[in-house]
Amino acid sequence: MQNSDILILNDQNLPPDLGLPPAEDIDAELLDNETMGDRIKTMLRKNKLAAASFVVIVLMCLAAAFAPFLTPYEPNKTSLKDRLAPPSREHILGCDELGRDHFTRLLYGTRVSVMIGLFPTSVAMIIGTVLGLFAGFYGGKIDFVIMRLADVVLAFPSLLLAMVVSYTLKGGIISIFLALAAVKWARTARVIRAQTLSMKEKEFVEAARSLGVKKSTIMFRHILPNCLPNLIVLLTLNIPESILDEASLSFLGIGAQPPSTSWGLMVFRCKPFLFEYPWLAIAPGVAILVFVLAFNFLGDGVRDALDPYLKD
Amino acid sequence: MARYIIKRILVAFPVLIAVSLILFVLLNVVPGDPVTVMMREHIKPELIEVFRERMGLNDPILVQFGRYMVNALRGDFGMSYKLQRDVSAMIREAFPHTIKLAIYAALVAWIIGIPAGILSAVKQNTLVDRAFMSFSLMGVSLPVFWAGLLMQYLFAFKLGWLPVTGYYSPRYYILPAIVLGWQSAGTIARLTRSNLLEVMKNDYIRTARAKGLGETVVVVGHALKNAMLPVVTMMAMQVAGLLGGAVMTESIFGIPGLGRITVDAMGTRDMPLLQGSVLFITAIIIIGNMVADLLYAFLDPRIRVE
Amino acid sequence: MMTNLAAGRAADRIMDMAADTAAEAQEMLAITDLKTHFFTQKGVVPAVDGVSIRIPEKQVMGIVGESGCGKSVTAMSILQLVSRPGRIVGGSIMLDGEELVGKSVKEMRNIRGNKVSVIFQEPMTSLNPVYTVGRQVSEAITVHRQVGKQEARQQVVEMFKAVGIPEAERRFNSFPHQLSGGLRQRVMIAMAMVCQPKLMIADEPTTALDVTIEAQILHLMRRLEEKSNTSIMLITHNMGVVAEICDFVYVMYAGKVMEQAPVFELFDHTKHPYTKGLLNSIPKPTEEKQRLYNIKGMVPNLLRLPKGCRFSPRCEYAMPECREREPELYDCGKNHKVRCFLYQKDQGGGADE
Amino acid sequence: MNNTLNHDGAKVLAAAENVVKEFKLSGNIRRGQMVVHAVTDVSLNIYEGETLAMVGESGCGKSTMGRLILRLLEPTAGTVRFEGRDLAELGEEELRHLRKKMQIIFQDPYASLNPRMTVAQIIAEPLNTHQIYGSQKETEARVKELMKKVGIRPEFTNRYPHQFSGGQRQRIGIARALALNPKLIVCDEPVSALDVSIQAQILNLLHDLQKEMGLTYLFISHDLSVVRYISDRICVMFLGKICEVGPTEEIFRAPKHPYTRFLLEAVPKPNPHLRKEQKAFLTGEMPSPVKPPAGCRFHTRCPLAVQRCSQEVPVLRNIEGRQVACHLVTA
Repeated sequence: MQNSDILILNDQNLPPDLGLPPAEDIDAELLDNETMGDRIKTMLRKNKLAAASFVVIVLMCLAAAFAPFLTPYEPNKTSLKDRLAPPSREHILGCDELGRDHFTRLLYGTRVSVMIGLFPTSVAMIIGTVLGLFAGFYGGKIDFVIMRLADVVLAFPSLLLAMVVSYTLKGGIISIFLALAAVKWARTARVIRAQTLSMKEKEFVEAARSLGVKKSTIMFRHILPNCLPNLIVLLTLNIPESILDEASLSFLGIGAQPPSTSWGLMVFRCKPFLFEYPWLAIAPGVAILVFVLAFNFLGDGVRDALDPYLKD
Repeated sequence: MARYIIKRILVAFPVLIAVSLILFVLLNVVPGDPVTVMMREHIKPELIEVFRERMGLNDPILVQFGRYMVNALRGDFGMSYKLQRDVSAMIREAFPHTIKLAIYAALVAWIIGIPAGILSAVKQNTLVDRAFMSFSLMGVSLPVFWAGLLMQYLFAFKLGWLPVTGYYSPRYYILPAIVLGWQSAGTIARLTRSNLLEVMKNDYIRTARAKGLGETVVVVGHALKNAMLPVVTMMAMQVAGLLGGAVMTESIFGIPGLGRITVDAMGTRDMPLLQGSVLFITAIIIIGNMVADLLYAFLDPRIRVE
Repeated sequence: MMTNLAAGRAADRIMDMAADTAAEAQEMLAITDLKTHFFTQKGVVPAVDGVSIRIPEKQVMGIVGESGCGKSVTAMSILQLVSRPGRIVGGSIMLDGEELVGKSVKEMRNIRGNKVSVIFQEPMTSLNPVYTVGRQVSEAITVHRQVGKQEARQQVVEMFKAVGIPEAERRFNSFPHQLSGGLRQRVMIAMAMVCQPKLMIADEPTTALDVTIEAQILHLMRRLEEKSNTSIMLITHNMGVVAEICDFVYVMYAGKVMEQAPVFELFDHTKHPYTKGLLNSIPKPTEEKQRLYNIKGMVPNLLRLPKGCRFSPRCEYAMPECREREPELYDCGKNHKVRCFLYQKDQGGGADE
Repeated sequence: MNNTLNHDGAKVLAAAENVVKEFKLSGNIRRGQMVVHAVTDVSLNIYEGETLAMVGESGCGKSTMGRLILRLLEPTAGTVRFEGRDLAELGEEELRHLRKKMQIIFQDPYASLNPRMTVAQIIAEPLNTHQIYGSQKETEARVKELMKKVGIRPEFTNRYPHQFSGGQRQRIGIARALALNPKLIVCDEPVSALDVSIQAQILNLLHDLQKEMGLTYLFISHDLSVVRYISDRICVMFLGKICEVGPTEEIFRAPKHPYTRFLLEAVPKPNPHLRKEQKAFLTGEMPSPVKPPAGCRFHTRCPLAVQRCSQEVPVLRNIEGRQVACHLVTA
């Protein structure tokens, strides 16, 4: 079991075995005692792109929250005289086909994307985590049923399934919520199941069993906390995907319904004016791209930072 | 190996049936009576019941499903409510357009994605790496529909290099293939890169170097094959996945493929058409995934040679 | 991979020394004052800190030490396969009169697997799972020799027979996962020996194997060494393995050689407190059951080496002097050298460095 | 094997009677199910206060045996008794209760401690699970006492496992096992992942603890020199079966089973004078536990094998104060 020292030293984080002076005087500063949070902080300090992305996300979330204070207009107030007005000092992004201020609608659209990014994703991940834990921990029939169900869900192209679910529920934001939650739990369940299976074989779980610790305690106190890095990684994948999916569904007309604002819906509504008034369709697209890209850049950084934890 | 194949095919079947059932149930609980949709308002209320009975809509849903599946296996997906045409004939017409688009897109994805991934891994943490990876991330983050519109505006409308919409010659497929392929290229590049980097950490890479092999031989000869195993699977799966992605692209570029049919059917609430096309796409994806798995098994001696 | 700059700088300094070392050219390998450091974020880790090792022709030379003592890094330095952030910062490695430090990547490639080969601890992970073992071994030939496929194959099968792989012809087409651990290690040895290298480095070759298989492999290595002109550098933490097949032993601790002697001399007249401690920690069959001797404390952090002798904090003989300055390797005669002030007075032919 | 006392008059603490453990290999649909015969018909007594060592090469079933004794695994057939009670007859709650008396120490000091729990939480877990103390204060005091006992500074209660070295982690694992004052501790290769100098520290600790607390050890190891140091009796296993059981010194002095003899011979001794030019060593590899050889499982590698060995399974017989399973050994 002796590690060859070349592999140890290759890592920036010297393992404690190599890095410890005699027990009498352990020197805390030399130990590899970085927590997950520390690692992410270090990553943000070093990775400029991820840091910038983080700032963008925070700003956009703030913009969503304080939208009414950032614009003098109402998102749904139509004004025929401003119909398709080009960008000007009053309307920095111009007005749409009903004379509504485009920038205002963009701001309010942020709310939809932020909500879509957070809620259905979280719901799906909580469901997926619990199912994955049970499937991995108990195995047997429970595992079989849950995993075949996940197989079935994963067999659909997620957008197509979301389309069908959303269609069945007659569109609207709520139906997107449900559609995305119905689609996204499966991947989480799979990842958490795999992690649970590997954790179950770990000696510390066996130790807990030998101590007579209850199964539920083992599951939630020993295994679940060790799935945390995986969950964070899944989150960084799921959020941008959900935002994109919502935009796509709305663009197809089966997501957000007018008059509510959604970036995807805005692109859809402005499509007919693409060649004469290109900024109308381009602006919401840029918003989607920036938001999703920011999440992906940040997610990449976070994944790198958590890499050693994922390999445990 | 033969047994592995049989097993894998046997596993695919229940999934296919379950997928069909879920679709069927989802689409059949939609509020709104199909008879009304079909006949619009020109129907006396008392006749609705008669039609419902005749169409078997009053049977238990499982019976309806069974009947549907038996017919579907015979190639009969029923009649489109709106267009009064045979759904299977419509699918037959649309499918070539979609598969063409998917193959073009896959080519774009592979030709860009794989070399980009390899180069990024070899030049890890250099400018090249960062450029390729940002480009890949763009592909993954780009809303397909918006990218399509943007390209139409730029290359078709402003520059006039390529046609805006249509499906008459390969030229018409360039923009849609790029739009659709970019996303997959991003995924493939990222997967190739991370796999290759992971494989390069293995002991047998150290062995290969200790043998005196050159770095190119080490990467191409020893690392790449191991790294590409999952990528090949992913590629095979993506051909199928691109069919799903075609839904968006087709409706923007006016290609009358499966995706277009699906979106149109959704808009007109044309149930048999929607059901048929979605089921068809999903079936192809399941088969595609199965092929991907078999491909993996074939390439990996650990599975191939028991 | 290898940073040429540092190696170049090192090479310049070595040129001066080269004149001295050339005199002892009958040695297969002569490492002089090798320094390989790792430049980590937390500081410079002197994994190998001025190590001098000599291996005469046709000998099994053992390097023993606990994890983190620098034994594997020394080996990898010879091949110049030290992974980032490590690099050779000084010293000389002469292989059969040829300086390796400062060699270009291309020149090194010609040496690896050809003049110096290596086998690793884990035969499972050290073989590429997607190629047959035959192909992997013949690759070692074709890269260094101008031979055809058929001839390479023949040589590999010969080699397989020589290392005791049953049904050598059939095994040529086996994948690694089809072989047992012992057979895989034989394949690794075949790969290492197929070009008849001058030096074979065996890095913990039996640690991952069962005892009965270990005995087979050690026996095989001993036999190969007798039959061929290859010297073997055996890296291990197991004193038993050392006693079993080595001719000469270097004991390393925290990046430095603490004691070096012919194997009988080392075991019969153990001198350094660390070596004594190591040997005494092994439960002895002869003793009645009593407390085992143990070295207190742990291997020091290489980022913060203690002042003076790096073993002094754990040494029960430590004198004030030991905590002040670092002892040299003192020659005690009979080819026995010890880095410990206790033997300063015994010194025969003068200090080594 | 129904004698409950050994010759010194010690009581049987734990016993295995004709225990069989098979693992089904899933994912293979070739004719019938593939079964790994990990342990086949093993009977064994562990006496109070002794250290019984289980030795053998990888895949011989020694670790499985340890887990069967603790009922971390359920035997496919046979009975495991602890203090005379059949573990199979106990309900889940009763078994949980009984776990206070039997503990385990693991090989890998990195995998055996939950990386997301502090030392205090790890050592307190058994105490909290069985609600040993009414107050948090008492538990804390006990945790500190245990830490001192195994040689970890009690100030380190809030540190995480990765802040300790391998040897120290092993001490923490020992402290956790000691928390409930168990009678039996299964030590599963407790020192094989450690450096020699650290190994000696841990072995001494285990030795001292046994004396102080009257512990019984089932010591699983492949390292014969360690085994010789720590154990009173040795049980040698080969491919799921016992070859030989007997007092340590006698087995080392005169091994009776051919496998034991070769195993002892194969160990590299830290003394170059014992080097033999023509050493007799076993040829061949360990047979597969999926298709173990018929008759004596060792016969394919045994140079002394006669025809009978490939046909008839040798039973474990009492010969001169030990038990040997070999047709060729006679009293």
